Amino acid sequence: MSKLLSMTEAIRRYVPDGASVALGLALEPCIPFAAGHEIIRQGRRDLTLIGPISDILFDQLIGAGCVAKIQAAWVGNVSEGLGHCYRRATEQALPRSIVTEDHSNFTIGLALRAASLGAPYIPTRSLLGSDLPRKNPTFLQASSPFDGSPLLLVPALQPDVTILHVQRSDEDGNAHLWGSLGICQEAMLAARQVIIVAEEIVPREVITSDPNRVIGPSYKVCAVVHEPWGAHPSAVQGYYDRDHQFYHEYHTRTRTPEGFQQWLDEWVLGLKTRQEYMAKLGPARQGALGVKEHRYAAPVDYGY
Amino acid sequence: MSKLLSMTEAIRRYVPDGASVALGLALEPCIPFAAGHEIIRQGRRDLTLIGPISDILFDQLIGAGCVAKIQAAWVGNVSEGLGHCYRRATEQALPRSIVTEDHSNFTIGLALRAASLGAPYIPTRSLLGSDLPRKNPTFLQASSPFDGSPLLLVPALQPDVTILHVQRSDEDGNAHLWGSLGICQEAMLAARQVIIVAEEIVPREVITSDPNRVIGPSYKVCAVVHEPWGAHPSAVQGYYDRDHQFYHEYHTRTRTPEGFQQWLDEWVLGLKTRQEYMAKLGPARQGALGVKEHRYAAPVDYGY
Amino acid sequence: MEYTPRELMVVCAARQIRDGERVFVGMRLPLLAFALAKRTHAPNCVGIFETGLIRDTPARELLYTMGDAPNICGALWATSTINVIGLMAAGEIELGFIGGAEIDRYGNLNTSLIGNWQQPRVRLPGSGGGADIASLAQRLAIIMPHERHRLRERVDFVTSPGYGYPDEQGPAGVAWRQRVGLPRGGPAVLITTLAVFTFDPTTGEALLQSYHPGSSIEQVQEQTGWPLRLAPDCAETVPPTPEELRVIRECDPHGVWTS
Amino acid sequence: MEYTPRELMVVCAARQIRDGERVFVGMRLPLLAFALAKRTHAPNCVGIFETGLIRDTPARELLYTMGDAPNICGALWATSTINVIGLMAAGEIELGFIGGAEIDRYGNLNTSLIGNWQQPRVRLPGSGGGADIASLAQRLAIIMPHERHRLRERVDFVTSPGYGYPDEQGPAGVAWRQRVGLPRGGPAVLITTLAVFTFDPTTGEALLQSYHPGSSIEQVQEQTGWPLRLAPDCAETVPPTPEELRVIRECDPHGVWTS
Repeated sequence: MSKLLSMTEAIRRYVPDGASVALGLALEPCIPFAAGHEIIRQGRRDLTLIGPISDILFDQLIGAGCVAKIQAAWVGNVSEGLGHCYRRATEQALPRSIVTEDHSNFTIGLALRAASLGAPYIPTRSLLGSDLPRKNPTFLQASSPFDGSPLLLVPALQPDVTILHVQRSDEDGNAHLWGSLGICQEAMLAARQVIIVAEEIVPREVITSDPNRVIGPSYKVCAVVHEPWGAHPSAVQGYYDRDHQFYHEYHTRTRTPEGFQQWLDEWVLGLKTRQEYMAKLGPARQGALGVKEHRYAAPVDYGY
Repeated sequence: MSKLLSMTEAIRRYVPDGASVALGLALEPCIPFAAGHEIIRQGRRDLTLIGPISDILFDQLIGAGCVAKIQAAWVGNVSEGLGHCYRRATEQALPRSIVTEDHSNFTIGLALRAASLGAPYIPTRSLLGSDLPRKNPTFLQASSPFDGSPLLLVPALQPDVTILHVQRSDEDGNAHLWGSLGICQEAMLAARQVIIVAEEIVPREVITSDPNRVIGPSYKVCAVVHEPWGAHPSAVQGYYDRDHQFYHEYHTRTRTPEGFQQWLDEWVLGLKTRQEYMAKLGPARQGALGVKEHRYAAPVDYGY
Repeated sequence: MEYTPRELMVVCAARQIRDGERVFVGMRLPLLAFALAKRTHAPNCVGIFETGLIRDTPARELLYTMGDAPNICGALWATSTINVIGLMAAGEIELGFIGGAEIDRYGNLNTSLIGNWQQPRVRLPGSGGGADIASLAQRLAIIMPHERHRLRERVDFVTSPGYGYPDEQGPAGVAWRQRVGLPRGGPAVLITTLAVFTFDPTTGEALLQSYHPGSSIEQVQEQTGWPLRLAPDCAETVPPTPEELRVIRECDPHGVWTS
Repeated sequence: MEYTPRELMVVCAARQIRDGERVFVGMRLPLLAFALAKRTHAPNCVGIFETGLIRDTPARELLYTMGDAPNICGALWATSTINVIGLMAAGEIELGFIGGAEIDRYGNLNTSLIGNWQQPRVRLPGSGGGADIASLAQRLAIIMPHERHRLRERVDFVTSPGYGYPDEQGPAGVAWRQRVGLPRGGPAVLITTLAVFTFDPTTGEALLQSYHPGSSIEQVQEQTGWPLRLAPDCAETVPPTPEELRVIRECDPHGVWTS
C-alpha cells in the first residue's frame, strides 16, 4: 500500500498543533529541512521538538513561533555557534517563550532507547553532579537497588511523530539510511508514527535486497515523501555535501529579528515547494555540492 | 596490526578455564562451532556459557564437561527439541553438575545491552509473574521510582569473551556480519574481549567501504581466526545453508552418554583441525549446502 | 478431504490472525500458520521473528528454524533481537504464538523443568522468547500436543505467565496480570491436537471452545488434567477447507511439520 | 617559526593523546588535535565521534562538523550515538575533549546559560555530548579561549561536571566525583589561548602548568577569575615544532579553525 504523499499533505495530516516531533536525529547530516519549512509555512503552533545536537532547523522553527518546548541536548548552529532565534526565545520570549528540558546526547538517546524497549526508564551514571538533572524535571535521581550507588534515571520518551530524512525508501516506508546514524533508529522505534522523507523512491526489491540496512519497521510509517535535496543545507551521504556557507549566511543574517524575518521570507515563506527552493538555490550551487567521487560499498551476498 | 591467529592459539590465549564466554548469539545461524570444538579439544573447564536460544554447541560443550554455569534463554536442539547432554547434566550431574541462571531472549539481550551502555541494569515488565525471576538470583524485582509499578531489573552482564562467527573481517578485527543478527552486537559491545571467526579475511578497504555494516569496534577484538565453514552445521548467509540433517543425526546419536562420546570422538576429538572436519564432511555435502543463487544487496554509495 | 491433526492445528492457528495484525511468529507450526493466514484471509498481516526479522510475505521455502536463509531473503528488516522484542514490550504486537511442554487451567506454561526446581526430573530447554511473548503480546495463542500429563491442574514451574492463580489478593485472570505488573495480554486461545480452548479473562480459566472432528468432549476431558468448563457456544472445530489444506501442503510438501 | 594561538592550542591538545589511546574527539580544534597526534607521536590512537563513528585515521579533508561526509569515509564503524557513548559509559575511552563557554577553578564547565536559571541573560546551546564526556571519560581535556569572564570563581550552571565543589560532606576533587556517583574521570588539563592548567585531584583545583610564549604568569592571572595556584614545575609552554605546524597546516590549509 503506497503511503506516498506530498510534503504539504504529510505535514497537514501528521504534524498537528501541539505534537511532539523528533527530527534532526542523525546529528549534522540528513536534517529534514524541507519538512521543517513546510511546518513553518503551515503555521503549526505549540510543538515540542525532540533531538540530540540540533542544528539551525530547530532555530528556524523556534524563530517562526512554532515551538512551545524543546527536549534536546544542544540548540544552535553547529559550524557557527549560537542560534540567534533560540537565544531570543529563551532570553526575551521572542516571538514567544519556550520551555527547555535540557538533555545530553546520551540521555536523549537513552530516553528514546528506553521507549523503544518498552522500558519505563534507563539508569545511567552520566550527568551525576551536573546541574542538568536539577533543571530538567523529567529526570529522577535514585540509588541503585543492587548496590545503593547514585544513578540518574532517564525516563522513556515517545515522540508523537519522528521525521527522518533518508537516502531511499519504497512507497510503503521501508527505508535505507546510511552514513551518520546518530539516534535515528532509536527515535524511529520510540515514535508513535514516522514520516519518511527520501531522496529517492525505489522499488521494494531494492530495499529487501539488504534488510540489515533498513532503519526500522515500515508499519510505523504513516507517510513517505519524495523530496530530493530535502535535507539541504545538511549533507546526505552519497547524494550531496553539507553547504557550510549556507549556515554561515544564516548565522550572519539572523542576528536581529528583522534579519531573521527577511531570511525566513526569502527561503521559506516566499517559496511554496522544495522545487522552488532548489530553483532559488540554483544549479551551480547544487553542482558544487553534488557527489564528486562515488564510493560504493563492497558487495554483499544474501544468497543461499 | 594483524590479530590473525590459528583457532588453537586463539582459544589457548583468550578462553581460559573459568571464563565466561558468550557465543551462538545470532540464534540459529553463525554459531561458532569450530571455536567450540577447539575449546573441547583443549579440555577447558568451568566455563560459564552466555547466549540466547542456544543450539547444539552448548549441548556439546556441556556434554564434554567444559561447563560450570549457563546463563541463557534456551538450551537444546532448535530443530529437534531437547538437548540430551543438557538434560543429563541438569538431571543427573553427568558428566558434572551445572548451575543454570535462566533468562528469556529479551532479558539476556537486555543484560548485554545494559553492559554495553555502562548501565547497571535495564528495567522491564517482561517475565513479571513468571517463575524465572524467582529461580534466577541475578534478577531483582522492584517498584518503579516514577509510578510505583512493578518492574524486573535485569542486571548488566559482561562476558569475559564473546566469540562471533562472521562473513568477513580484516586482520585487525573490523568485521562485517549480515543476515540474522540476534544479540551479536550487544554481546560484542558488552564483552571485555572478542574473538572474531571469519569465513574470509579481506583487505581493510573492503570493510571500511561500508562502515554501517561493521558489527562493532575492532579495538575490542583480541584475535581474528580465518576458519571457512567454521559455523557448520549452522548457516552463514551468503556462504552456506543450515545442515538440518546434521542436527537430526546429533539428536539421534546422543541419546545415551556412550552415543554422545562416540559422536564426540568422531566429530571433535578425533579431528585436529577444521580442515580435517571438512574433509570428513566431504565435498558432496559441502556442495549441497553451498550457495545456489546469489542475491546481492543493492549498491550503496558513500561518495561525496 | 483427509488431513492430519497438525494440519488442523495450523488452520486453527491461522484463524487467530486477523488481517493487518502484527504477529510474533514462533517456530514450527506458527511459521506455517503465518504463511497460511497471509495467503488466505489476512493478506496484510506482518510477521515478526525473534531472531530479529520482520516480513510481510512468507518465506518462499519451508523453514526449519526462523533464522534459516530463506527467511532473511525478502525480509523487510533484519535487526537485533531486542529491537523486535522491544516493539512487543512497547505494546505494538497484537498476537504472539508459543508452544509449551505443560500448561494448566489458567494458561500458565512450563517449558523449564518438571519436578523439583533444584533437582528436576526433566529439564526442558527453557523460555527462549516464550516468556517474553506471553508477557508482552496483546493476545497469546498457544499450540501444544494434547496429552493428560501436559494439560495439568497446576504446572511445576511457570515459565510463560498466563492468567496466574487466584491468591489472597484476588482472582486469576486479567486481574492477576495487573497485580503482578504485566502490561497487557494473556492467553486468548490454546490449540491442541484434540481441541481449541479459549479463556475467561475474569477468572483466567480455560474454556473448551471446540473439539476437533473425530474427538469429543469426553475424550478431551479424558486427556485433560482439570475438570473442563465449556464455552457457551462449544461445538465441533470447523475442519480445514480444501483451500487451506492446499496452501499448507504447498508450504510443507513433505509434511516435515504437519505429518 | 610563527604560529597562531589556536595552532598552539591544537599542539597542546595533541600532546595529551598517548599512543594507543581511545579518544572521544569533539568538534573544531580537537578534530585537528586528533589528526596531529595520529600523524606524530600517537599513530595507534583511535578516535571516537559522538555522531556514531570510530576512526583510526584522520579524515582526508578538513571537517566543519564531525558528521561531514569525509569523516564517514574510511571510518572503522558508523553506528548509533548511544553505542559509542555507551562504550565511554562502560569505561573504555581514555581521553575526551570538550570546550566550554565558562569554567571555574574546579574545572566545572558551563555551556547552558549565564545568569538566572529561569530567565537567563545569555542562553548557550547546551551540553551536546559534553556533559557525557565530562562524566564518563577516564581523563578530560578542556579547550577554551582565555578571557576573564570565562574563567570564573564559580560558574552559573554546571553543565559538564569537573571536580565539583567543597561542601559539608568533603572536598572537591576526585572525592566529590565519587560522592555524587560519577564512575571515574575528571579534568586532566585545561588548554586556553594563554596557558595550560592541570588539576590537583585531591582538591580539584586548577594549577597553572605553563603559560604560552609571549604570555606570563601575571598576564594569565589578569585574565583569570580566581587566584592562580602554580604547579610545582610551572614553566613556559613548549612551542610547536616545525613538524607539528606543518601537519596542522596540511590539515587546515586555509586556517578555518586555526587562524
